[in-house]
Amino acid sequence: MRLLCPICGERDRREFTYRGAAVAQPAPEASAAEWHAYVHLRDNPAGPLEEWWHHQQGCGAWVKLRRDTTTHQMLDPLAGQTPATTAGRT
Amino acid sequence: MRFSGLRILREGLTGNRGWGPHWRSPDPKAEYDAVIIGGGGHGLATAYYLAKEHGLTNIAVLERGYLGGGNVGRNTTIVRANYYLPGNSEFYSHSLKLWEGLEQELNYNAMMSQRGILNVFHNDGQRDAAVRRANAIINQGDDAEILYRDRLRAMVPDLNYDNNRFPIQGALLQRRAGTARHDAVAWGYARGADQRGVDLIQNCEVTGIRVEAGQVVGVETRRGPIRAKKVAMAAAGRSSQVAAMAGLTLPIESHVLQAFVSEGLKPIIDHVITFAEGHLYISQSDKGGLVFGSYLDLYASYAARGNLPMVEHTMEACVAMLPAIGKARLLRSWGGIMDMTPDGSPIIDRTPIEGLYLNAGWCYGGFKATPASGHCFAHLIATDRPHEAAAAYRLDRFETGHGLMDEEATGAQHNLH
Amino acid sequence: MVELREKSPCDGLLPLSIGALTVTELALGQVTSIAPYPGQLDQVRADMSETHGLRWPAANRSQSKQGVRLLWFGRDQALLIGQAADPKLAGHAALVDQSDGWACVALEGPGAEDVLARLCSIDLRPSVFKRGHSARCDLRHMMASVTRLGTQRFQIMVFRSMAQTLVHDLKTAMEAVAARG
Amino acid sequence: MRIAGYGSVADARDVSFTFNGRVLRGREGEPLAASLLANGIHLVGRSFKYHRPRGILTAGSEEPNALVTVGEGAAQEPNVRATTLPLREGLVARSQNCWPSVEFDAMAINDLAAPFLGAGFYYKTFMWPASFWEKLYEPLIRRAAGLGALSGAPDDATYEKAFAHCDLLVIGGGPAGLMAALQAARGGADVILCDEDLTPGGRLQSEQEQIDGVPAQQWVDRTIAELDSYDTVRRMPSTTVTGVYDQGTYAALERHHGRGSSAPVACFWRIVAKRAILAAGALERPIAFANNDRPGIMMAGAVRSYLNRWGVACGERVSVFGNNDDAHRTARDLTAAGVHVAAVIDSRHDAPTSTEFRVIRGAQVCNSSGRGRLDAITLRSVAGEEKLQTDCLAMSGGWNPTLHLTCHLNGRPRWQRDIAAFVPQTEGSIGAVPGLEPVGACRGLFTTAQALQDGAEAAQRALEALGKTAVAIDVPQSETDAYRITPLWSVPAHSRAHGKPSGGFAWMQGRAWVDFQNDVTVKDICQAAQENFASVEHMKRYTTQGMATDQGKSSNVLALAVLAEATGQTIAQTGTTTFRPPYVPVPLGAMAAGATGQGYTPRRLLTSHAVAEDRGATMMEVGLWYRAAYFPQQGESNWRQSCDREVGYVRSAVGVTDVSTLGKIDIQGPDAAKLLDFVYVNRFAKLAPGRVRYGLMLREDGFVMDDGTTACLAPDHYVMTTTTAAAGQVMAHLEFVTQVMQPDWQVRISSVTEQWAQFSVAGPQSRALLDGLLDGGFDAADWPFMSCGRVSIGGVAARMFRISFSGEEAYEIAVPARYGESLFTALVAQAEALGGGAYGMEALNVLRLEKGFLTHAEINGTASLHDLGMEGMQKSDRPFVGQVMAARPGLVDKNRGRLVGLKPRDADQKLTAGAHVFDPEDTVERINDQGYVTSVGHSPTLGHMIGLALVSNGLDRIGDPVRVVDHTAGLDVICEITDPVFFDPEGERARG
Repeated sequence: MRLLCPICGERDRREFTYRGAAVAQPAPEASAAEWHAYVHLRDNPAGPLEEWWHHQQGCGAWVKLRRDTTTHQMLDPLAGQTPATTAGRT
Repeated sequence: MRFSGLRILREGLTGNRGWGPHWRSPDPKAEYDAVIIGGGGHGLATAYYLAKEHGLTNIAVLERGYLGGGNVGRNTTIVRANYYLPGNSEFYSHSLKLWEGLEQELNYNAMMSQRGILNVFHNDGQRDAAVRRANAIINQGDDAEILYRDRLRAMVPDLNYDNNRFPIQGALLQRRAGTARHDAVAWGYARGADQRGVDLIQNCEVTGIRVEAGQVVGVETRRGPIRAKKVAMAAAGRSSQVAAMAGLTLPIESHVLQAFVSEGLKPIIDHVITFAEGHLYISQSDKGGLVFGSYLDLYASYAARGNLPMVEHTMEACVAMLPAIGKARLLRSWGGIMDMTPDGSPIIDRTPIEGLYLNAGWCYGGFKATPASGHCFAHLIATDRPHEAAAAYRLDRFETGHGLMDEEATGAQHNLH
Repeated sequence: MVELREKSPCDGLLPLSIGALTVTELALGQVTSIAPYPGQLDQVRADMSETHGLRWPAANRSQSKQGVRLLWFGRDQALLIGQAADPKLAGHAALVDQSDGWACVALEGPGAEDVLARLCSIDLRPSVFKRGHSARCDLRHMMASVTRLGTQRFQIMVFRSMAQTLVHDLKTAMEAVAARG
Repeated sequence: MRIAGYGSVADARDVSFTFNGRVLRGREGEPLAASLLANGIHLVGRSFKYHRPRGILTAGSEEPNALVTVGEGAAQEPNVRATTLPLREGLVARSQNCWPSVEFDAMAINDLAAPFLGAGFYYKTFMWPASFWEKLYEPLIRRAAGLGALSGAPDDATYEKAFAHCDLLVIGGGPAGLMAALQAARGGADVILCDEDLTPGGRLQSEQEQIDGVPAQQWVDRTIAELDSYDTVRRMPSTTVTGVYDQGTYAALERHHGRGSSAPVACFWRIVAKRAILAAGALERPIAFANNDRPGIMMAGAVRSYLNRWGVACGERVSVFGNNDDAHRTARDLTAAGVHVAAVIDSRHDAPTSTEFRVIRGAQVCNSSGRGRLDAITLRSVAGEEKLQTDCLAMSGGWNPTLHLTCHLNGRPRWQRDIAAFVPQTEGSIGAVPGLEPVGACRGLFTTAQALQDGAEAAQRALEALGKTAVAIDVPQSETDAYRITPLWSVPAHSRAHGKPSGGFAWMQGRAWVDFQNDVTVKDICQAAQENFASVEHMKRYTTQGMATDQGKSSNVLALAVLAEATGQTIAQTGTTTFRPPYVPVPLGAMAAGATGQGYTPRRLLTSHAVAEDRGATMMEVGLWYRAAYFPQQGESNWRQSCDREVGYVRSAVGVTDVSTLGKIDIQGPDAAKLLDFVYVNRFAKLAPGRVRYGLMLREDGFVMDDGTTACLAPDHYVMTTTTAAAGQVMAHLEFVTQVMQPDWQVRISSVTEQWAQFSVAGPQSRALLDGLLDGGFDAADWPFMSCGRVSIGGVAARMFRISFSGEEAYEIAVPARYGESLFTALVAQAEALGGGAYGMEALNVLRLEKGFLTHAEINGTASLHDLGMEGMQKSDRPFVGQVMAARPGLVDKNRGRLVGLKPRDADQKLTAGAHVFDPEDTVERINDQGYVTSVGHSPTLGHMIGLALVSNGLDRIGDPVRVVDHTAGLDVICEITDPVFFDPEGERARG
């Protein structure tokens, strides 16, 4: 499996760690029920999924990717963005 | 038809023409007292115990593909009761007891082989955890022993004792644990359920769950609608999709776990052996193939196949721990889809919808759980009360924080269990 | 007064020669990690150009001028090598001394690419990974930085504590390459 | 029998080898199977279940029968296919799965019991009595099953692994693959050409064909020469592509034949390709007829391979049985070589005839006979049955495209009726491999002309997809004979006129093999169908068809066809066949290259490592690190004595230990304090420069992730320490927080764990030590407890932190790592001069236990703040990670296990970690469990063992007795619950 790091380009999956679905984080003052949903509940689609990968053995960026969980195909590769790219993409 | 050696003798002498179907292939009826979604190990076992223990025989198992085609047919066949947290302890203990009489109960040889499992530890921290676990197992009433290096070496000489990156200190041994012939478990339950009148309906995908006024009333299937007062979901690997048909979002993420088998070899590994470093587990089937695996691929997936990094990790762990098997050859690899929960333990519970029951979230532990899962789920469906051995498997534990069973102690990230 | 003696990360491990391939330790001198704060890259770029006369490197690239190098080292991060960082840079970036954190070696000779191909999953073809190109990547389970210094010359950096493993892995790979003749 | 003038090894060196103890001669480089056949040996092995005599069926890696064991001792390699093992001088091979010999195998008795050992028999018996399964039945089955044996010694071979990248991967070196590679190379693509065979040409090497008007081999040679002239082409012979993975990643096994003894024997490749062309050819399939497994019965194409490629005739009087035109080639080539062809039996009434050999049309072979080797076959036609003397039968049931790799991403092949075979699904359909295009025979185009054209066109499309300029296609002239087939799957043992046989002996006589290695017969499949294992997946699992080492390469399609016949369905209705990686079995050692012994993971060594080893320290693994456990001295006979002494250093003099493995994270920026406040449960905003604070951080689920100290070096500059165990996790967490959760905060983090060597100097004499160490001496008044600052040692700028993990006055000194070894040496020397010395992990653990400080034995992933007695640290006025989830009722329940100390009532009593805690009056069973012991140690300071435990409602039970039971250690003691701090509860010593 190869993942597109927006900074390093396509790299082997072995350089990344996986966090899971990219679920929007509730506000700090959100209810316990909202936090519960954020931490535990998953739509878990058989199909496109937005998810967090960490290019830990590479540039260190947390990368949000869209991938089809039934085929492992990467979707919208250009949508792969580091959330907080301040500089690196030149 | 009852199976026996005598029967084999008689059939053998008359051309093996008398064998009949192990189960019927009925068409679905318009209505059942209960339907079970999923003809895997757990669904079939549930049907069997519903019929046998609760007298519920007007029921159907609806299977999308063929019986036993899910994880019961693609696992590493390990059976054990060596959990350490309350909730899991009593459940897997119950399961192991059911395993022990399974062949006679089902009149089907599932080849439950109590060859013993060894959980090898490599450092003091892992040793302390093994001791804690061993004591929990014994306190539950099951068997456990701690073997230190010399005794372990006498029992299993071919491990890497002398030049291991993570030296082997000892192992937790559970003698009553072992392996079983996975397919036969599904088939045995199927045959037992069929004999008691349960309709096992293959190629019958459920496409909808019908709910009226908060009460389940039936399902839609590729072979037409079926009315039912109770609907039980036992579709691990696809639990989220099935539950979504009833509008439920589960605390589950689906992951692929690869398994591996080598070419046939004369006996070289007599136990089930697991290693704390590398998460490797390995045993040898009766046919001679080494059967092994390690971690999940660690990304969400519904494709029953994996990728090379975890393949390579698994092989690396193999030769690091068992240098004698370097020349064994990998014959086949495959993947199964795991319902991963936030604490690594399963769910057997009612849902907010009346008459809709959930059996899901088996993570790595589904195969060994098969008898108790069926037994306890049947109890819940029939009585609307949890079986005492599965009372901890509540759906609301993540929200309340009460009774979490995080055996791996890695927290609420689904893929880390 | 106590006298402290220096010891390099690969002390006693290198140099190493197998066939026509060699590995030697590279002494980098002063190494400073420069990590601009969010949104501050343009300012750091300007400061860098003004103070060190170096261009901020694009991702996966390195710059050098008169023995001073600026090596891209990860997301929004570069290493200034061979010169102390001008304090002015600290206004918009985190400056961290990394002079002792990394083992750094040069792998050189015909087949150097083949040696690295036994350790790293990145595409090292000369048409893709050219002189001056640099990658943060996995090197047999180690976090590494690999830079092409020449047609047959690479710089490899891993954590200092892993120097022995790096040399062992390079040696194994060099032997395998040499065995093919 | 060798045929003069035939074969590519005619000029090869004559070498000697040993098979089953007999010394024989053969030609170097030819497959062992060819050497055996040349020596007239057909009986090579025994089958898996019935131990039937078996010969050589094929000439390739798909071989199910001729598996041998090669080598002895640690070099012993089981299950080697004789058909692909190149012969070398001194090769020692032997038959396996037989005893005492392949000729007389005692287990062949199984074959006599065959009527009772049919499909799934074992599911129906061996159940009584229950305990006999493990004691009797299973050991018997295990001994009888299996194939070859491993020696039990560590594998002596070395392997390598490598990565490669290319534009186009061509899989297969036959006409289609060569043509594709050539076209792509001409178009300027970076090409990797993998060929399972050592020599190029694929099937062309086994046929008598012409290309461009010259013998095919000349065209092959010419093509190879051109390919080798391109820098952009990498040819990889002896390399089987074994698996397809996502995004164009392919696994391949390269075998190195006969090189130096220490050189790797194989390389496992990970090839990344933008596009791929699969030109894997096709595999011939057998026909099921009674006793079709007899040695001497071979695939027709294999007989041609041995003749044309290796110059070996497989018999003196060969017969051919087929249902397609291709089978006739075998007869033609044999006749041309002067080998007698007894007859060609073709099941088709419209089969071509020949003037050179007898063709019997519309006939079938229905049985064979011979002891250990074929001597006759029985034919059946409308004319009745006829017995024909023959010593070799070449059979061909048609060809199956080698489409295995197209299934690896869950692709399902589709049935193509005109060639009676499965072909790969089209690109773009579900499960198809993106970017992989099958060409030639592996998609059912069986003539050479089609293969060449198809290969070139696919390469052209690949060039386009790669954005390369296409060049004109120039395909040479070649064989265009069409392939015609009329399916014939199985031949009944008895003609319909005779009626069905009854049981017993006649039943046995009628067995026709489908899966040769796993001994699955037509009868087994029919029985499976009869028992309602009618779906193909059920049939396979019930009969074990396709589960053998050949993964059903020769049997899958045949089995499916037989099942279709048995269930009265078409093949398309019955299902399809699929394949899983690897295509051919791969040695574990190759996929794991480099991981044996110490190579399994990187080793992280401290700067003090060599000095510690010189001092005799026992090292222990902590994650990837090695740390000194203790430093034994003369006269000490066990670790406890060393540990007690080292604890004494710290409590009464001064001890030195390396703490560099703790994670050190540099945090800088105007928002640094904000970040600390966000990730720690307690307040950091007001931490002043020069001060250090202890902090706890939570995971998002509210459980404790880690603890450590953070020092403020300057208003926007901090250095955080983590535990050794959690360093990586905390770093990834902080990256997530700064990149994802708070991307705008002006703060950056970087790991400085490796930059600084850090040593703890602990004990009442630590001041004295520092006074002699620091440039300009030491004044304790400048260094209050939990302070930090810069110091100079021998002119080297260093950092110092007054923090304590032992409860004594203690300092941690950090220097750039290049000085680590030197500083450690100096510190130990000075400590020894003050009556102290180096201490290791064991003493460190006892020291922290005496103080009730936490490690990951307590922060064990399931502990909440509340459990650790730390809930009071939480700030309430600002959010922090995990805050809401930590407040869940289940995490603050008073009956949760809470951290307490344990001390045995009897001071001599042992304690063990992992023991469980009970009320003294309760029985020891799970339902009464009150908690467990997390850590223990012998406190030389207190003179007894102490422990920490998580005990239900523990903090309300201080002073209560509990029963502590460790069954595994025979321990059952009464302890008193205490405060977790055993020593100096006021902390006066650390504050000095």
